[in-house]
Amino acid sequence: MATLTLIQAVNDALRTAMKNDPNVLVFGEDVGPKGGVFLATEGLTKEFGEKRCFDTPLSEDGIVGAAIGMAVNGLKPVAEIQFQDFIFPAFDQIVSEAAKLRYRSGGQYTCPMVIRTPYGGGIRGGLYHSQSGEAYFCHTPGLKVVVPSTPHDAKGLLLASIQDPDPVLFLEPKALYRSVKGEVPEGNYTVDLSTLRTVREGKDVTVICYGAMVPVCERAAARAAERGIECHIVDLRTLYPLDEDGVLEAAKRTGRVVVVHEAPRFCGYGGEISALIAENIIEYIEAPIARVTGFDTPFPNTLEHHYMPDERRVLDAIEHVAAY
Amino acid sequence: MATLTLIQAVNDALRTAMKNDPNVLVFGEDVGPKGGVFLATEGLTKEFGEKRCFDTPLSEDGIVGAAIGMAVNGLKPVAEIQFQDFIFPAFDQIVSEAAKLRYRSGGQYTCPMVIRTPYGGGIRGGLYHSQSGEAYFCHTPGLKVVVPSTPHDAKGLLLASIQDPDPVLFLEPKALYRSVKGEVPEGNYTVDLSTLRTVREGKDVTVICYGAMVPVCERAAARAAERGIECHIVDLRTLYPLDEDGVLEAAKRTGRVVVVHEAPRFCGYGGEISALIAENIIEYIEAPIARVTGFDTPFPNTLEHHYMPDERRVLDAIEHVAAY
Amino acid sequence: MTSTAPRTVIQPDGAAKPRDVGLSDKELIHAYRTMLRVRAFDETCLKLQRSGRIGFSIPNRGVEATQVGAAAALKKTDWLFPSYRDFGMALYHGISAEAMMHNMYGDALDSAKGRQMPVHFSFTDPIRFFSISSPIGTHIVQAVGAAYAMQYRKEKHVVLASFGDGGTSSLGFHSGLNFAGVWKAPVIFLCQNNQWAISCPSEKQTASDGYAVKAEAYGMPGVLVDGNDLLAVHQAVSEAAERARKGGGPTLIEARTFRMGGHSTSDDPTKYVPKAMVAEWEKKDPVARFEKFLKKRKLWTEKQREQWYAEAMAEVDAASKAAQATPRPALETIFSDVYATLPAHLRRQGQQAFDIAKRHGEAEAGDGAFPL
Amino acid sequence: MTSTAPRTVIQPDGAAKPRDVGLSDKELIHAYRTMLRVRAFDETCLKLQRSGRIGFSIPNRGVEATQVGAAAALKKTDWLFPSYRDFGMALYHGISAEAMMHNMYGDALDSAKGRQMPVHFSFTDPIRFFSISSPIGTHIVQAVGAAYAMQYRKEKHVVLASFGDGGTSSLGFHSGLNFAGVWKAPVIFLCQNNQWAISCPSEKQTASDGYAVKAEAYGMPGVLVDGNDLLAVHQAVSEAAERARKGGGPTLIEARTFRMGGHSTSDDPTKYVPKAMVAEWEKKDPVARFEKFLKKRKLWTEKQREQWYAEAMAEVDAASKAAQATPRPALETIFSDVYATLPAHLRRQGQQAFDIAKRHGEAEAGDGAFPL
Ligand SMILES: Cc1ncc(C[n+]2csc(CCOP(=O)(O)OP(=O)(O)O)c2C)c(N)n1
Ligand SMILES: Cc1ncc(C[n+]2csc(CCOP(=O)(O)OP(=O)(O)O)c2C)c(N)n1
Ligand SMILES: [Mg+2]
Ligand SMILES: [Mg+2]
Repeated sequence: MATLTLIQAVNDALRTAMKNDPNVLVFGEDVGPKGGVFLATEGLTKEFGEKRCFDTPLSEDGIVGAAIGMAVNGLKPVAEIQFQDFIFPAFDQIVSEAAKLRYRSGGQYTCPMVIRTPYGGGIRGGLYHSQSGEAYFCHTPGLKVVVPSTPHDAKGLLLASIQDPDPVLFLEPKALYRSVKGEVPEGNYTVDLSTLRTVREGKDVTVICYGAMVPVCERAAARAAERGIECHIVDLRTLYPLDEDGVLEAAKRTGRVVVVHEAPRFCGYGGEISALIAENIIEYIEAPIARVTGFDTPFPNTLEHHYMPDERRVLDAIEHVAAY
Repeated sequence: MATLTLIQAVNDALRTAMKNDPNVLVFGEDVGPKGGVFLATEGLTKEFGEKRCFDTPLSEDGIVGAAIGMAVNGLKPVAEIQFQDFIFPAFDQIVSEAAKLRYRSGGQYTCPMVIRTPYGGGIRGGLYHSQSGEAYFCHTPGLKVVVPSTPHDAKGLLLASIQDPDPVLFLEPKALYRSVKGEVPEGNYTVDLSTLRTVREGKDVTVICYGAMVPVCERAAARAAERGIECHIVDLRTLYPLDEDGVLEAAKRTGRVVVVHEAPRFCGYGGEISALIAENIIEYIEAPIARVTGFDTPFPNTLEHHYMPDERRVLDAIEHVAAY
Repeated sequence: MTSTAPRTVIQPDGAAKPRDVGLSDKELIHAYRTMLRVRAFDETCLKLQRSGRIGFSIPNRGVEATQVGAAAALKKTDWLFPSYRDFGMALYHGISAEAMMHNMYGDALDSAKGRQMPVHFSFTDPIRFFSISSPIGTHIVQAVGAAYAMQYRKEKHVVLASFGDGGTSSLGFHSGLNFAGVWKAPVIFLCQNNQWAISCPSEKQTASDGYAVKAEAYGMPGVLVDGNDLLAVHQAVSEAAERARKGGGPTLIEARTFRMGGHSTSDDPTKYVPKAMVAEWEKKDPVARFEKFLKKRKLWTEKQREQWYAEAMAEVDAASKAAQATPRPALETIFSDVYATLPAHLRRQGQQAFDIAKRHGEAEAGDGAFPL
Repeated sequence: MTSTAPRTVIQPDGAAKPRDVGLSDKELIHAYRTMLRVRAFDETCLKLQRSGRIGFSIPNRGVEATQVGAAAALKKTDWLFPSYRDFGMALYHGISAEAMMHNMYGDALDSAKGRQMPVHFSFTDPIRFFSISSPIGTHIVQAVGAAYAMQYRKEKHVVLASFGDGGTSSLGFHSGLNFAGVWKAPVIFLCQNNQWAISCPSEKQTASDGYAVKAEAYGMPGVLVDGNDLLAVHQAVSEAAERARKGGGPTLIEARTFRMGGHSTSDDPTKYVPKAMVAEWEKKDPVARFEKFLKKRKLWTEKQREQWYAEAMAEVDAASKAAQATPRPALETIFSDVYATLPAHLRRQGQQAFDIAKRHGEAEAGDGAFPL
């Protein structure tokens, strides 16, 4: 097993998938000779040729639309959107087309494809290089939405996504691209797309998070532990369809819940988690279901450190629900 | 006061706004000589000329993009998107541009504009003429999202939206276009964009709804009343920014809450309502916070009557939380 | 509208120029009978809609030659990415009127399982007739992806993407033609310029001199053809297909025609279509034009026509009766096909739907157990 | 790439053809000095980025003549919808290096209040320099809406929308040019074809024969001009502006030039730009070319250049120092300008942010009371 960064694990997953299946193609803006703006696709054009890893014109609508057609006709496209902020020109293709094709055709046409894209803040990218748009996609039946937080999961979830028979949006926490390292098995393996991961066990407060917020929550939990509060952290990994039983199970454990994400709060993904709990197991709940999220504003630039949930804000919430 | 249908009230609002302000323009697909596919714009080209009410090419991206430019340069565009299902090609313009312009320009450029569009099921429109996409937009800071449920509110809220300094998405419940009638004052008046409307007072169960679900909930409440359960119904009207105090107030009244919408449940608007309550006033809550929503599937055609929340499903939920 | 005249094959006197029209007598008759079947299907659907049997239809009158001429240039191994107004392409390639009628009724035998509105067909056999979407233009770029797959596997097949004049303003048109140009993908873009996008006339749709000229923006040939001339459309599509099969890349074809009816059964065209325009195009009727040609080739008589039309009507009638006798789709079709495998939350929601239906004695619920 | 040769005004010997270049000596010198100021600003930003003072910049070297030539054709009452690589348009029209530098630092005096990345300028004075967005192409169609407003009010102003070769693939390009054509809107589309969209070369961007030919698809004139020839660009934009002011509608201009640096400070162009290509374009340097012309007109000496360049450098240095001395934006700028009026939920969230900042002793929080 090699120790890889998260971005190296993504690269490894793509290479593994391309080796195993000649129908796997990788394309998007600047993914060819340049290797992608974050180097996720480095070396792939050289190794697999430019029919299999190539640059496209500057059109996300085109990238996703063409990927759908390829998938319908037997290929396994893995399209890159350079930043998740730039996925919106492809919104119609994703929401109206990829997500609904199997359904509307009575199962006659399907589109097994993956859209990979870096999301989230922490690189001083301002409004348009920092957003977390998961809630937009998790409200769209027919899509799967996956977010890794470790190199191991990044590779295993990406390989599972590529092998999945349905369209998967694979959101990569760019803040973790080079800041986390971990052991990554060689060759092909998959991480199941329907179960969450328990990051840490604890009896006092359940913290529900994903992506770049996982290490933030881990740090907050470490500080809470110093104050005698034991957190139970789960990393959702697959946001949609969600491992609802796993979430309810984790929430029941402590009866006190904090949900954490970077995206704005209103109508964000965290609302669904709170609602699920309030709808199904309210009798177990002993405190307000707290959310720690980005503010309900666009993403700022210079002051992004005040905007993004950090361990201080998560800790505040943990203490609040613990003390309730 | 005239008695008008909801669609007539919309037409009346547009005519009133155009009369009062020469900068108000109406455009979109088929809104000119044809008067719109639902006749919302009937007669406007004739009355105000084709520089003020006109057909555009078939591009929602173009309609909204151009509207932004007009708004930036002093006009008051009121753009129509023929069905809300067709708004997604304009998603980038709405979410990345209209919603963020004031913020990103430090307040130097703004876009006071309205996008009107019919939403929701009930006309046997299948996947693409039935959707309720409010949650996509309510997760987007900088936008306002408004949904009327009566002719009176339709006119007053639309006039308020046109006068608002920020971009407003105005979702019209097409199922109610001709099925509800009501008294509508003549001339200019506005309905405030920041307060919900109490539809019915009651002490047992709070029902939170909007748009086409309001009459459904009213019917369910009437049947619940026969069984001795008194519902307190609020019509949110402005979904974003939400009258949060009003919602919490209404929920506190009964401690038992049912949230109703047509859109799919997962990450839907209802989740935010549940989460708000579970976060802020959980100590008042005496039952699971129930949601009655569309299923987490695309919108079907032949079986739409099984898909859409109806008074039976709402009543089930009311009885469930009342008995808890 | 355009300064250039559209290509034609059938001359005013019915003669073909060139004489070799690239279709055998058998194929010519099949093409003709297909047009009659389109008319029969079209007229029947309008009646069914008016009588409330079906909810919606899309008139095809006036554009039959474009659809059938284009379809006749394709093989069964090619793919179609059609629009909702392409009855003729389906019928030409052997999709039965009954299969189509099940879709119009949205019944249990509809290949789309009653999930879509009428005319949103989806078939895989005997030709890939791709699932029609309501959003305009999205399929144009998808067609390019499908064509890329053929190119990648070195197949000699082509894809035909069919769309309207309004469709050229869509995003999928721009990205589709752009990508196809760069990739030299084996795809034929057929713009059926029927002069209207619902009520929007071409001069409000674009300022360009017709639609074929838009090809230059994407580095591909653009061909303007008389859409009411079945043989001219066939010729243009055949040439484009041959070029594409040889690796010569995509072509944009504009078939200039006219939508004789309303946009749909919900539309009243008298509100916006000038009467004189309708009268003018009435004279150019594509079926009558083809009859003139067939007659000159001694392949057609008035009597023969009557018989064929009666056969077409009988076929469509039978199809409609069959669909009418078919029950609604089963309740579980609301929940299936969202994903390849039913996820847990949909199983729960499905069971809930069955419980309610059962409680209210609705037939679809059967014994009330969710069957998936 | 294109078969047609781009229009030029400055001849190899420095002479202008036509002799009357449409700019006074004073304007010529202002244009020249603006190019020097672009260079000074550009080079300074690259240094500031390398030393970690600012996070990001966008090299402008090589494209100065296109920017400045185009800007010189506009009046202060016209509007600019620029791209992030348009330093010259801002500087030419009197936006100060200091105002721009506050944006590069994202400080409290940044007109965008430190919310955007560097180079995402937004100004209203002395010219409408519209707020730059990162998403490519969205502004192209917005520019058309702004132009419609001018037309509607019967103003004789024009809008210039500036974008790159990559931008032609965007949705906003297609809808923007299409709407402008139909509306005959007073807008000039300036495609700065610098041959690259980050690492994507033009032949992978489109199969068309250059970008000017795309005009035909939208029924407007397309003009190909040498983008390294300031006077040729000025001439083409002036003609287009004049036509637009007279109600003649939009024009698409392709200015063919070359991006001499990387896409941005995050980019390493040696990975994909052929060396020979850089060498070839090095010889076509737009500043040197304009100097040749000025020299022939006796408006330029080497010494004069040095002085002007030193002045430009001093101006930019001072700007940078001023920005560096400016504090960060106030904490409340996270919450203001989302709406015209602060809604209740943002007031609550803002107060929360202030509470935390105060508790942790962070300067921005002041006394911890949310001031809005
Ligand atoms: C994206 C989108 N916007 C709007 C509509 C509504 N609509 C349905 S058909 C149509 C006109 C299409 O015209 P055209 O492309 O010329 O095809 P035709 O109907 O004439 O065959 C419109 C505007 C839609 N289906 N999709
Ligand atoms: C919609 C969108 N997709 C992708 C990007 C990332 N991106 C930023 S600049 C750029 C290339 C732009 O090239 P071009 O239009 O030629 O302008 P240039 O940078 O050469 O001036 C890309 C792909 C973006 N900003 N917006
Ligand atoms: Mg048409
Ligand atoms: Mg470029």
